[in-house]
Amino acid sequence: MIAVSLADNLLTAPLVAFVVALIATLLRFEVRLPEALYPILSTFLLLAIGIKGGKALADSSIGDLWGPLLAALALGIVTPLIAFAAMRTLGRFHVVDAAALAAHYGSVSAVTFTVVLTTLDAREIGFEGYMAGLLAVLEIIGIVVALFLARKSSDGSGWKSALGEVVRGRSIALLVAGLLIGAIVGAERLAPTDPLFSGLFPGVLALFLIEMGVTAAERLRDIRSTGVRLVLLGIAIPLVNGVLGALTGKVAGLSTGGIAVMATLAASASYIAAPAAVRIALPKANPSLYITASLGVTFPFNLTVGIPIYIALAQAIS
Amino acid sequence: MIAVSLADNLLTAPLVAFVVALIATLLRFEVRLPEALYPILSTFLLLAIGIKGGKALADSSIGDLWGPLLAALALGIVTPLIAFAAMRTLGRFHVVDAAALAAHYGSVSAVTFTVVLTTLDAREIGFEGYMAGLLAVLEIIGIVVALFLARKSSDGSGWKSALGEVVRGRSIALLVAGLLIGAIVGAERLAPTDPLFSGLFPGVLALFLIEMGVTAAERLRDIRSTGVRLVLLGIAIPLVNGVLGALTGKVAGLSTGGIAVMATLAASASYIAAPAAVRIALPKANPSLYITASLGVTFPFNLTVGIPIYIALAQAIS
Amino acid sequence: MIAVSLADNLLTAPLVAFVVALIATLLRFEVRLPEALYPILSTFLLLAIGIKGGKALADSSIGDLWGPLLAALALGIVTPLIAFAAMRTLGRFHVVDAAALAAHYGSVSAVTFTVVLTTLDAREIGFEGYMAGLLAVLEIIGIVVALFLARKSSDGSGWKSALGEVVRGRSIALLVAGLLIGAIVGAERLAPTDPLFSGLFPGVLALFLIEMGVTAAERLRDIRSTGVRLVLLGIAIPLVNGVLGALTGKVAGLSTGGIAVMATLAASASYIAAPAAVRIALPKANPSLYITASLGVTFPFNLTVGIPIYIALAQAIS
Amino acid sequence: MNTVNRQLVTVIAESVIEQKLVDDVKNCGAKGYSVGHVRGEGQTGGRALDITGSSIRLETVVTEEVAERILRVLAEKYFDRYAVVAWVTPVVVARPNRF
Amino acid sequence: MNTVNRQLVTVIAESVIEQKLVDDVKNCGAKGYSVGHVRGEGQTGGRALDITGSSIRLETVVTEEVAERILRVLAEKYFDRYAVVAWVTPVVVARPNRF
Amino acid sequence: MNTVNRQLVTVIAESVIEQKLVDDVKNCGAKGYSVGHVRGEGQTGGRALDITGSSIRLETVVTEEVAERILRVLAEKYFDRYAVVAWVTPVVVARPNRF
Ligand SMILES: Nc1ncnc2c1ncn2[C@@H]1O[C@H](COP(=O)(O)O)[C@@H](O)[C@H]1O
Ligand SMILES: Nc1ncnc2c1ncn2[C@@H]1O[C@H](COP(=O)(O)O)[C@@H](O)[C@H]1O
Ligand SMILES: Nc1ncnc2c1ncn2[C@@H]1O[C@H](COP(=O)(O)O)[C@@H](O)[C@H]1O
Ligand code: NA
Ligand code: NA
Ligand code: NA
Repeated sequence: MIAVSLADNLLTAPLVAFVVALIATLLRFEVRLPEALYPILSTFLLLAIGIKGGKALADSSIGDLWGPLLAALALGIVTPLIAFAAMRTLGRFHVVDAAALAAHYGSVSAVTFTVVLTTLDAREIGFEGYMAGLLAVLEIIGIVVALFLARKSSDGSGWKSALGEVVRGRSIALLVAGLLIGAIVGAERLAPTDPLFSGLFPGVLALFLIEMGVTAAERLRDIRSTGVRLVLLGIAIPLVNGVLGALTGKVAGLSTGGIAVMATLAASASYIAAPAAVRIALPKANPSLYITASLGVTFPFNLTVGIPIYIALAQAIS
Repeated sequence: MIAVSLADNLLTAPLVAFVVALIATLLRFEVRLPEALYPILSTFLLLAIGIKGGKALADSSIGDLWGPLLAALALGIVTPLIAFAAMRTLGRFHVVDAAALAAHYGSVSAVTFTVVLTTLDAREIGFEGYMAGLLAVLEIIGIVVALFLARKSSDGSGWKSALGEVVRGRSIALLVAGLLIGAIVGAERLAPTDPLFSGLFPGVLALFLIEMGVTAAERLRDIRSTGVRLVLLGIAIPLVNGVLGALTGKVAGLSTGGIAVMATLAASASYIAAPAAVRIALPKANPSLYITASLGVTFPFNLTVGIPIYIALAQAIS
Repeated sequence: MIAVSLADNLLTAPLVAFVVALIATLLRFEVRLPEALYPILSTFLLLAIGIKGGKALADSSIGDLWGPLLAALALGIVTPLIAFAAMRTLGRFHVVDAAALAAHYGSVSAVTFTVVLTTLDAREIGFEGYMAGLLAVLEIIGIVVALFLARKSSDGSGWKSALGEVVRGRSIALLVAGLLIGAIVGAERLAPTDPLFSGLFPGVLALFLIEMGVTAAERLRDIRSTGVRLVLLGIAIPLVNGVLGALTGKVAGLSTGGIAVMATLAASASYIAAPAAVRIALPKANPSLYITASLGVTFPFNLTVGIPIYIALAQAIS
Repeated sequence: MNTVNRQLVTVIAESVIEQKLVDDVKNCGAKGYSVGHVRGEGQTGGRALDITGSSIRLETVVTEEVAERILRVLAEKYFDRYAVVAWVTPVVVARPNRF
Repeated sequence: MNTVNRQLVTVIAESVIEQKLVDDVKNCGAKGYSVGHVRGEGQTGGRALDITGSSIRLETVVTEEVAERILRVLAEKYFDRYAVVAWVTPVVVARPNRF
Repeated sequence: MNTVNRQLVTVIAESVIEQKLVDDVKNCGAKGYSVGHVRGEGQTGGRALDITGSSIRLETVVTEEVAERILRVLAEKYFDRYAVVAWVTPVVVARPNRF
């Protein structure tokens, strides 16, 4: 029975696609997707997540949303602080590098979010549909807080334009556009578009994780130079933040699935919005550190080990 | 009831996607689709429209086609002349600019065509399936007539190669290829390809209109410099041509849906084939004028206000 | 009845798409797909073929696989030798060119393979699902054997890196990644991804063959310069290899459909993996020769005439 | 290494005229050329033209005589009609007969 | 053909700073520029940056004065912070007022 | 502005040899390079090669010595085998140690 449940957790299409691509790349096989496909798939995923969330938002009453929204705000402030403190004290990284890393752990990974949703779907655990809205909120706040920590080290102009970059940038803008389209048009009138945005979703996710596997493998190669501290913290921080996210979700009154999603959001690290913002605002931070931590360590950890833990935790406390 | 019908007209996925993207872009949010996606989506739409039309053509007898074909020819000659006269006299534009604008209003917009089809489908109003064939005819003739008007201002070589550009160019060629594939293979043998070409169609259209919303917003910013005359004519000309199209469709014996489609074709302005042809044949015409008129004014007007009017008109006279 | 069967063979969507695009291109119409789409479609096809085959492999016992695997190995050695001998003696080509051509005829075309599967599906003839595994094996061996024939004419370094190129290159790597994903995840857990990888498959194949039609037309224009011998051998070699493939498949105990697939694999010529490998290992071979033969002659021949023959042959001997 | 002097002519132009431009460059005597894609800004503010595709960047290494001929053709047929910009750089090449 | 001398400044930079760079180049007095995409390797080993997009290649033909100004701004604001590389080539152009 | 002279070597080549070419350029002593995509025509009429991918355009700014070494390697290993074209331009750079 444990074996079955392990298989349920690990033998899903997205996860196997990720691991196969990761190993293939380490063995120097060329499974990278065509260059033009990566932005297309990520655009599709963001819009589709948004549209799905928007449909659910249209069915929610504002009253239901306050609790989870406040919970997300709190997590958006606390998780980067935890990451910053850990990276500064335990990791002994320079303040600029610690802030850069904090921006990544304070923000979220839309793909990790998507994988937890798919996993919950597969295991028939329900969750609140409006979580995609929280994704958008959490994606921004964590970066703002972290950049604030390092505002002295940042360029004067860089700080402002980095914020603009995140808020107006593609990943937030597409997600929010999807939310609006979903909420305004509504499930019924959106039905003709379902074969694209719902039907293809799991397949596109699997495809996207092939590309992520390749990129993660390339980051893994850099781990030797970035050191073992970064690996340990890249596992410890998501665990701490994940527990925090689960507790916050419980307090906010979420369902079992909702708690699992909240935990995953808190645990996940950004590798799209945060790197771009950090590169502009904190050019002196070392990109090898934060990209390797986020993409080479935390992302694979959450996908394979983290998400099953967060779901089990959610089931235990709800 | 009027509210319901307004919602039916305006709260469709493609239209909301267009408006959300347009407003987001005006607010400087980055919702533009990846560069590589635009040509992919337009290729898909042209082929899918063609295949759908081709299947319908295979079921039509040649006898049914003569009337609508002659109607399309007549519209292809008259609508650019109307646009030219209006732009020259009311708009007081230079002859070259008036001819350039006339080429756009004489030709058609495949996306506007697609939106009227989707709207008719959603409201369960039937139409003749072979209209996609008329789309191909109308796309060409209007440009030819308009370039003829300005043949003195055109380069000797430009005139010829511009025609070649239009007739052999991607937008006509893909549409006709689709028509042939649809007509030769037939609905039954095409069934395995339906999940792609039919199933994804409404979703792809919504996606495409996000990109169109972005582009239209960028054109809107230029309206200040092109003047209010252009805006007024960009609304008046489609209304006049739309009425003409509806009447011509009625005379040609089309159904209610067919009349609405014919009106929309006549009213719509090209923004793919015409700009390319005009740029080659009439390099001295000002691109800001014709692209802003077609894409910044007439396209959004037809999408939001025009199409509901043309449908109402078709219902009134049929 | 013969007419019906001809229509069954020839009026399928992929084949008509190919022929329409080929003729349109010869008439200088621009039906080429957007540049970015070609690698996306080929990636999709390779992964989807792999996943489908992987699911079937998961259901096969190792014992069933030995026969077909040995048969594929034998064909991978014999078919390039036959091509080499024919090109050298009958074609009187230089040894380097003959070896280059042999690499193409020894390897396989994934698209031709896909078309025979689709045709068998449409005609409801069953086949062994694990044939995609043999595709991967055959794609490599034929190239290795052919490059070995010309090892003296090859660069020292070129020979090795060309092999690496083939084995680790995108077409094998993606196919094998798909096989692994399919075999590990299994049909049941892959069901959510079916709308993408199974549902869209026939449509994507039709789309891909539009691009192939364009490329084949461009190669056809070169036929005048490469000569009639190449055309005759480009038809004779697949026929000979196809018969050999059918007989080998029969000996290996395959079903009717399996025999037809094996014949098609043996008959088909590579135009992706082989050209890249040959270009690196045998830079002095003339690319016009091998690309025209493979893409301009053998590919269209197999699609229109060859595959129906191989299926008929399979039905006759099984 | 036996090298000679040649001229590299670089032309940025809107993409609709690519074919015309390539034909003219070959007619001027260029034995080869390369084309890539760029986007940009200039005086005519090509933004409105974006809908017809991004700009192209054509490069051709030619003799001084051919370079002058190309510049003359650009001036006559393109400069006042299309969004076209061009410049010439001296280069050194290894195989004289190829350019 | 009436020609004058100008300088072609070529800048390779990571793509996140494209907008900043374009603004600075225009502020230095460039009347136009073109941007394309490249990938590459250098000292800072930009591989980790790939996730934020491939590099850009910006070209601008300007007067000697403007070229010097651009190089100075690059040195002050970019060289020690971002993966940026630049070089200057003398070029000949046909329409002096355009550059 | 403290500047020095360097050589810009530009190579157009069919894409299958990109890796080989990059390795050779680095072995000759180049400290960096950039690669973009182009299509084009030349003497060997690369059309048949399109199926293996469009051409690449490699640029590297190097010392005169390294430039000569690169040209020599191109002549020995590439010119008579592959569709490769190359040229060299004098450039000025701001940070001597980077090139
Ligand atoms: N000074 C310049 N340097 C480099 N590229 C330029 C320059 N001026 C214009 N361009 C390019 O040429 C295109 C057309 O220029 P224009 O006709 O001035 O709008 C622009 O979109 C730029 O890509
Ligand atoms: N010597 C060079 N020649 C041409 N391009 C270079 C050179 N050095 C660096 N680059 C380009 O500039 C980018 C950033 O360089 P770097 O800051 O040295 O990593 C690299 O990724 C290359 O694309
Ligand atoms: N004179 C030239 N100027 C610029 N690019 C060239 C030139 N000659 C050839 N090329 C490029 O180099 C590639 C290979 O040239 P070739 O080996 O002559 O076919 C062509 O496809 C062009 O992209
Ligand atoms: Na987080
Ligand atoms: Na019209
Ligand atoms: Na074969």
